[in-house]
Amino acid sequence: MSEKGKMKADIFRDTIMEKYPPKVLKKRKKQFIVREADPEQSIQANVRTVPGIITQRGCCYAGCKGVVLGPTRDIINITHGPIGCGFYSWLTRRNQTRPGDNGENYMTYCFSTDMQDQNIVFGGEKLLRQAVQEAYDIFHPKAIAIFSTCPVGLIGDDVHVIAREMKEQFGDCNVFAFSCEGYKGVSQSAGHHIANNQIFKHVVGTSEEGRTGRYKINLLGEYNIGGDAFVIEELLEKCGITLVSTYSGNSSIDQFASSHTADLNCIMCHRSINYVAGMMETKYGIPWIKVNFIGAEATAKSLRKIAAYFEEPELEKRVEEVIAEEIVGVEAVLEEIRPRTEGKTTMLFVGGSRAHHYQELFKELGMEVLAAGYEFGHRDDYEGRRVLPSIKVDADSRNIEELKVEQDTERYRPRKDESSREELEQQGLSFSSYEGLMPEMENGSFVVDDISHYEMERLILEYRPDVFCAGIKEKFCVQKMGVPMKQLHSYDYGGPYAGFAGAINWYREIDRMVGSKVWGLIGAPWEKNRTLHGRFVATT
Amino acid sequence: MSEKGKMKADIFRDTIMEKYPPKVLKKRKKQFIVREADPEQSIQANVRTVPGIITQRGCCYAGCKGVVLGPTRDIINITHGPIGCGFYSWLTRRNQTRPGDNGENYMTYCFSTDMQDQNIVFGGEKLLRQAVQEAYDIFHPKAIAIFSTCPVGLIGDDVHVIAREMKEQFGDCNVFAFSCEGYKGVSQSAGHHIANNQIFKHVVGTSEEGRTGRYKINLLGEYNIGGDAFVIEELLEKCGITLVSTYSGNSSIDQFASSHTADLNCIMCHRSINYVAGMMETKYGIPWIKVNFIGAEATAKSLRKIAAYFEEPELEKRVEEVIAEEIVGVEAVLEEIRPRTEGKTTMLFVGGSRAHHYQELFKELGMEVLAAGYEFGHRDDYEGRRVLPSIKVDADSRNIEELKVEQDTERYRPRKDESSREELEQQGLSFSSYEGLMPEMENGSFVVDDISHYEMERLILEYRPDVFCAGIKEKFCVQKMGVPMKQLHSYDYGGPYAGFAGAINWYREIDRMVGSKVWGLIGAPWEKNRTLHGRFVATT
Amino acid sequence: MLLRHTNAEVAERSALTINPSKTCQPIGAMYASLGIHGCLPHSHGSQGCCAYHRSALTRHYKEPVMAGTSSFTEGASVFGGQANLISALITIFNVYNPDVVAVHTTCLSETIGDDVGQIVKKAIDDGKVPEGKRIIHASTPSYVGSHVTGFSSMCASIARSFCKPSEEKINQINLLPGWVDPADMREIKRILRAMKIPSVVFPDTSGVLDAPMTGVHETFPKGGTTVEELESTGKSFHTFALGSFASEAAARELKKIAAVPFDVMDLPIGIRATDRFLMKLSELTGYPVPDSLTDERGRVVDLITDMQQYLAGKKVALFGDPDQLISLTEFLLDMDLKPIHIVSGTPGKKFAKRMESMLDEVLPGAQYRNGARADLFLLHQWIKNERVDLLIGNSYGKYIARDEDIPFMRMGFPIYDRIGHQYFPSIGYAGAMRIAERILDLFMDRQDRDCPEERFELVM
Amino acid sequence: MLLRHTNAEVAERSALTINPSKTCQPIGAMYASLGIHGCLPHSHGSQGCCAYHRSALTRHYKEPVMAGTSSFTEGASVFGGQANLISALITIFNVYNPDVVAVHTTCLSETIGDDVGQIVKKAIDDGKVPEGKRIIHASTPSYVGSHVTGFSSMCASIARSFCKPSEEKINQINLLPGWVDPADMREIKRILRAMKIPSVVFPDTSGVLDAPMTGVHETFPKGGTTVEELESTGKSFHTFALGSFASEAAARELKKIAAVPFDVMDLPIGIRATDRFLMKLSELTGYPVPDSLTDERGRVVDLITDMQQYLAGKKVALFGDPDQLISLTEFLLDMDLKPIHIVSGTPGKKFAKRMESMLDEVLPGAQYRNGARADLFLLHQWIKNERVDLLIGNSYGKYIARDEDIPFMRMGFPIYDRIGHQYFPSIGYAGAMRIAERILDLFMDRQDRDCPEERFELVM
Repeated sequence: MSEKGKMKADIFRDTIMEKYPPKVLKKRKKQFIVREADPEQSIQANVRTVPGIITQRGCCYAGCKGVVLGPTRDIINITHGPIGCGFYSWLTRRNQTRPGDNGENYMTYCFSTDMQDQNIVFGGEKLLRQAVQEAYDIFHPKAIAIFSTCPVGLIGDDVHVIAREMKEQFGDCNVFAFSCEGYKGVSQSAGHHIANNQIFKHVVGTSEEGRTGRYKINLLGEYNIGGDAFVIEELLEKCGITLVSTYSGNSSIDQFASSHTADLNCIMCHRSINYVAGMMETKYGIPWIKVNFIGAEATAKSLRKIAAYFEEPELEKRVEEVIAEEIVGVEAVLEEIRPRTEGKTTMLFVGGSRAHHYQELFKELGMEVLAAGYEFGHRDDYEGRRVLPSIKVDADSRNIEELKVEQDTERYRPRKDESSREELEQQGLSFSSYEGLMPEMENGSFVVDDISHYEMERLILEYRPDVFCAGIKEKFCVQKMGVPMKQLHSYDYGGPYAGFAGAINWYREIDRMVGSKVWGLIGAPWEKNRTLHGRFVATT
Repeated sequence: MSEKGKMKADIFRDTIMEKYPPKVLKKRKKQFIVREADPEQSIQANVRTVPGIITQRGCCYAGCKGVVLGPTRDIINITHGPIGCGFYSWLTRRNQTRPGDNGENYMTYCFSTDMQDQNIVFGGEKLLRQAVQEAYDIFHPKAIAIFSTCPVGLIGDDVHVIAREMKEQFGDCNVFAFSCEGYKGVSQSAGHHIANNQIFKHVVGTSEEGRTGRYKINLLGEYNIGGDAFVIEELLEKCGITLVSTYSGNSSIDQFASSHTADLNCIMCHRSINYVAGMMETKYGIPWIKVNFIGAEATAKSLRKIAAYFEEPELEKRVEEVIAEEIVGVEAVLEEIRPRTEGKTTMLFVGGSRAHHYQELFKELGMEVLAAGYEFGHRDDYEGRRVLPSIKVDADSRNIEELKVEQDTERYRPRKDESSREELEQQGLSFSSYEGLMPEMENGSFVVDDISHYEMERLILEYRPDVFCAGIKEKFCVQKMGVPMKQLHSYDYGGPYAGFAGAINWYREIDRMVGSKVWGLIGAPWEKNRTLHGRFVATT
Repeated sequence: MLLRHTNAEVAERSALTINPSKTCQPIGAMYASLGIHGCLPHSHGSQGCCAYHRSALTRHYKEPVMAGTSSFTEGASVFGGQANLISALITIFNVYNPDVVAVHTTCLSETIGDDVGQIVKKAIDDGKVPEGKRIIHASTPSYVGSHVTGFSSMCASIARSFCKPSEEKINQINLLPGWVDPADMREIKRILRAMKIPSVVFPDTSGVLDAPMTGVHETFPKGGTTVEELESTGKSFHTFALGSFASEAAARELKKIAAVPFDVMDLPIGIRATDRFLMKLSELTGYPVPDSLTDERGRVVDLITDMQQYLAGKKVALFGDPDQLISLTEFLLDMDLKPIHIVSGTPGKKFAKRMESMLDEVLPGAQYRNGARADLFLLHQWIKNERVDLLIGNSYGKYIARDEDIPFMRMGFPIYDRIGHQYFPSIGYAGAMRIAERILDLFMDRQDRDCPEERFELVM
Repeated sequence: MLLRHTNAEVAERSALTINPSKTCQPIGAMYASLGIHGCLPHSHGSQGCCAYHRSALTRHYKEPVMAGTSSFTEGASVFGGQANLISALITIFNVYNPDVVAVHTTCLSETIGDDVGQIVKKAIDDGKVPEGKRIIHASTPSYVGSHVTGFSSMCASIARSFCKPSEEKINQINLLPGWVDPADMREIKRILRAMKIPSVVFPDTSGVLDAPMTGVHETFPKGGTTVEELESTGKSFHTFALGSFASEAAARELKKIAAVPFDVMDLPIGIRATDRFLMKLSELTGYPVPDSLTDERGRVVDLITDMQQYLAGKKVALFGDPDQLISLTEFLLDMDLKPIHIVSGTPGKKFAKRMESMLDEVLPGAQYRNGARADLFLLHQWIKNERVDLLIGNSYGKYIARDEDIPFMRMGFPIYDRIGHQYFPSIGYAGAMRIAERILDLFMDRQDRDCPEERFELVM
């Protein structure tokens, strides 16, 4: 963007901020920034949303049950609370799942204790115990998870004790609980953390029977929206890389249990899953790297990273072959489509990774990202993990348990010794590192954390992007303004968009959106030209 | 019906006739009679419809192409004329047909020369020749039939010469034509006769490769509406009776070609097909009897007749076994349903046989037939074949060719000698005989030939039958009067109603119709009670 | 396979029509006649014609269709149908007592050259027609044009018969809705009411072929354009003829008789055709399009933009009548669908011209044909060569749809096997909404049917 | 199998709800609030509630759903949400400037015992609420009742907040449409207009949740009942509450405040419920039911009598909200269908009482249940024990429908995977027509799909 553009952006930002009350303005200004050349530019993130501002954000329960645990097929997830939370998180996230070998798949089910007022008054523990028992009796699942909703914490039901006791009682069924009450933290992000903790505590390392293979990895933070994980699974398979577990798209509890047997953790969505990666490194010695399978180039790069890690020419060769093979189709489609998308613009406000990852795909289409930001990102998601030490832990974050993890006395096994790790880093493979969204953003573009509805509208009115990306709540507001809108949580029920095959789907989808004639139907001719030339004999 | 009922009927009949102009009145009175005890009571039938009277009747083409030839699967029926006639007779008669062994089935197709004005002016022969050629080239059928519509006869296209020439030219495809212009005769009936003639002339006896079996019959006048013929086929099979051909439900041209190899002709619809039966008897010596597979008792009776004819105890035993087996289900259903239908009333105005046959089914349900009549019956269909000699051939009938048929010098073989025939007749098996509808009708009921719309409405208004039977044109007029109406041409897309299985279907159907609550929805409450008790503060 | 003999190899035919996409004139004339209040259509020909037409219209509308016939026999066919027609008129007025009898000819009476005008005149002269009763007639030979032509001819006859020259013009328009269903005519009247434009809509089968169930059969239901209204058409300020194939002829008659200027417009199927219709109404009358209609429009556009991903790029085959197909093709294109195979049995050069201008550039592979042998056999063969995602047409399309397993939307005439067309309009924005909904339902139902279980979507 | 773990063996459950047929109160309150013009609903609780409710409503309506949240954190949950709500109000009035803010509580704010009335009073007293702005509030704990209860509570709050006592009564009725879709509210207004009855319909989401596409996003679209109208409810002559579960509470409030008498009537789904509604309207106002509505009625009855053979005896399973299910069950019975399995998650004894009176005698085997654990798992098990020909319910029914290969009609809330419900009413005679058409389409499509080729029907 030009310097003039940058100036305009600054003025625009100040103008729209004017509408806020002073306290809100002060806060929002720190979260709504115009990108400067400064590589150290900072943003405020993971702070409370100003009440009444109309936010995109959801709650802790949504992050825990909805996002992280939702996609695992063979856990019976019981929502402990009034019916709503279970209802809303029932099948609304499009985590595609095929039944595993044992045929277990509870993805299409919603289980709830449907708490009533007497449970609020007298406590819900008895109800919960009975519900867990009924789930066990009817389905005989291998695991039952309990998710606490807002009132549960307040009335003091001890879900963890119940879980432990029921687990012992059943003997053949793992039961564990999540204190993921909606009010915890400031967004879904708290829920991710809680999910990470409990899965790590109650599941990871409980089985040594993982998949065997030469190049064993876990894929972390890939939730198989629209079948993304299927594409990646296939791609890794083709390269000869063994996927021990995915957190948590198309996953099973056994995969989590044995995930510590992998030799590398690859993180897709850093925000939602980096805790597990960190804890696995500490406890079992598995290094982690950031990968991204969104975008053809990003996919190629991520595959090469994995190959580089294993330092086997055979693997590197295979990966290059696969890339070469896949890229043909990608380029053919790009060649057709790019002339129609080149120079078009977009904005992305979503999640904690996608607003970053999807920029890859837009760039491949020659489209410019005018503005982007996360719904529940932290500063490290924007600025990179380097800022972690400087992040002040506030009251809201402090309430989320930070697990104390130590080396497993028996199973800790560093996958790389210090020297080979350093060598790899020198060759450009960064471990435990994420650069964040900020470096992607052009000078003069906007980076906005926890964007408010009002800010979104103003941005659109001012810059009229050709495609806008956000979530379902924004979808029709944006489209009412005549701008095609792509959901990046649900993919608008399309996808997959991961890997090479997914990139092609995406190119076609964006081509459709920017090329559609339907937007030309907006506005009746008489609205455009209100002068009527009536010739009725006499006016009546 | 009581004597009082009879008097009321007489008065009612005279009253409704009053509306007619004198000439019409005179004519209609002869066709609209109140049944008397007199067994010789006569009715006028098969006469011209008074123009403008709103009749149920169709035309000669409909009787020939639509009724008789329509159901045969492997003839390509080309309508020679403007597009309409072909279009309207396309799939509208529900002759169910399964493809035969050779997979040929043109039932779903409509073929037409789509005559244009230049063809009317300059003649349509060239067009027809080309159309036949194209049909042959594209489909290579075993037979092509040509049907003339109104203008064809007037402009003088010689369809028969064309047919003969094309047949010779092709060598492997029988081509024949029907001069069944719509204006011929007074109803569909003329078309039946023309169809009988041409099929007899061009097809019957052209193959000796019929089905083999001990008890070989043809079923004449069964068109497989709603799958009736399927039921009968199955029933005969079960009894061990071999069906050489059906005229013409679910039939093939090869069946017609070898139908002279059967030993008995069984006539269902006397009106439409008795000509073929007569001609086959004359030429090949095959006797015919009237049968009726509509109604459980009628079915049993018809099976017994056939068995009696063949004079084989083995067959008679088998037939009795089958009847005994089938009647169980019939009686069970009747027992359930009859209490709900007993005493209810009906009227039937349709076709040339069904208004008679279906009375059997209504009687089994304990329902009374208040009025009945044919759309295109002749006097013999009402009064029995005994009146044939006394029927005066009028101008309209004279125009329909009466084939001169003689004994086939080689193939004539009387199936029964005189004495055994007489013996059978003494035992109650009547040959070449049909008693007609009249004997079915109670004293005081109405028998109406070619009923007009006006007469129908008056009958319904006066007697309000519980079910009314006629055709599609009447369907919704009757229902608008709040009376459930059953189509007896198309069965309202239900059926089959033939045989024992069909009878059960019928009982259930009539039970549904007389028991439905939907008729109770007619009339809004405010129409029933127009007094309103408004309490608005002030009238405005 | 239901149509097991249809193969993919398209052979040019010059004489044989297979599975037609049209029928003959008289049925159109009969339908148009039913749109006059108190009118009994009368078929001057064999009684089979009348029976066929009544049956076909009844099956389509599931309603009584009353009509008389001259019941020609061989004698009448040779000596002319005068006696039959006069006899018919006498019977009709005695028994059914209509206000109007609308006589149309058939191929038979046309071939023998009956002069219906002459016969009617004789009937009147001979005092066979009661005072105040009207007899109108149209020449509708089955061997010219199609059912649409017959409709057009009877509309022209209605115009010719009732319109009176008038110097005085009033704030009223004539509106010729074309061959559409009663719900469509009702919708047109609703639109005109919403715009507060006084109008004579004719023919108008609403209230006739969608008569309520009352427990009484009215031979002449309360719907239909009245004679009084028809007689006032000459005073109208302007005529709007919707669909050139069905309505232009009548508009020309009105102009000829009473110098009423006219516009021939596309049938308002879809958004832009409706836009043009309303805009023209507004321009000519000076009456604004009310917000209620603008909002209706906005709702359809909203729906289409919301659901565009399910529509875009899907291929469609369609058949039917030209006025409908022209507007529908435009609407499909507007929704980013691809109408690639189009046939209509009705002849007329305007069809190809319009299709050409809409399709040749944006969909180079699209095939369209009308007139002789533009039939369903051809359409089916085209489909076998290039598969489509949707088939649109009358009930006969169901055989192709089942054989080829293609989602099928019934639209056009005749629809024998479903209800709905009688009651829900397909014109105007309301109709566009319904069409869009139905197409979306078909695509989504198909997705729900065919997708693998893991791709089964709760939200769409 | 999508629901592969559902078996036919019905085990009584006392604690575990599986696949609920209800959701929680606040979403109903949010929906009701959207039916006030210029109103911003506000969720007093965790921001997840608001996000979930906005998402669910958006998925159902494919429309923007604007609402605020108090964004509770752990601190607020411990110390109370007063600061959050006051801060929210300040922000809201600064940024979005609604005329009305409608606050509803959640399980969280209810459990901690926030007194919203008190907080709002404080905000007003402290001058945080601009002049002329209104804040209303309803208590909607998620652990009581269901989404229907929440809707009812907010309706009662609207009544309580705006209705003024009035001695003077005017020729106006209050009409509480219940939780129906915008198209239904539009249809109710059309009926009242047709009857020329002045009315205040509230809440009224037409024009709000079916706003036209204009190229502009209006935070407060032009629909919704205005404050002025709401303030006049006390002057109304009478209140009609449609559906006791959704509307009775508000009617009682109006009576309490302004002595407006009321009738609670069934939701006018189907013919007889609509009959009773119109009859009562007519009786009370003295205004006759116009012929146009009588004719509409006659057309539906006509359709049902014409097509009765396709309906009679077919078995149906249905689930949804009680007001809807009660009327729908009656309508199904009137069409000779057999509603044999019925569940609703919403508790309330009236449901069983009504079902009992309609079903126990005529359909002795029929099963119905509402309230706790009357869920889709149970319904599915019932279906496995006695198969049905049709399933009616919200989008979650599609999993049962596909597994069991049962024709499925979407009706109720939420419908996430089809459009149509937003635009076409299911109430009144127009709605009855649409319901009948859809059911018939499903049965006929099934016949066309499954029949052997020789029984494939052109005419139905």
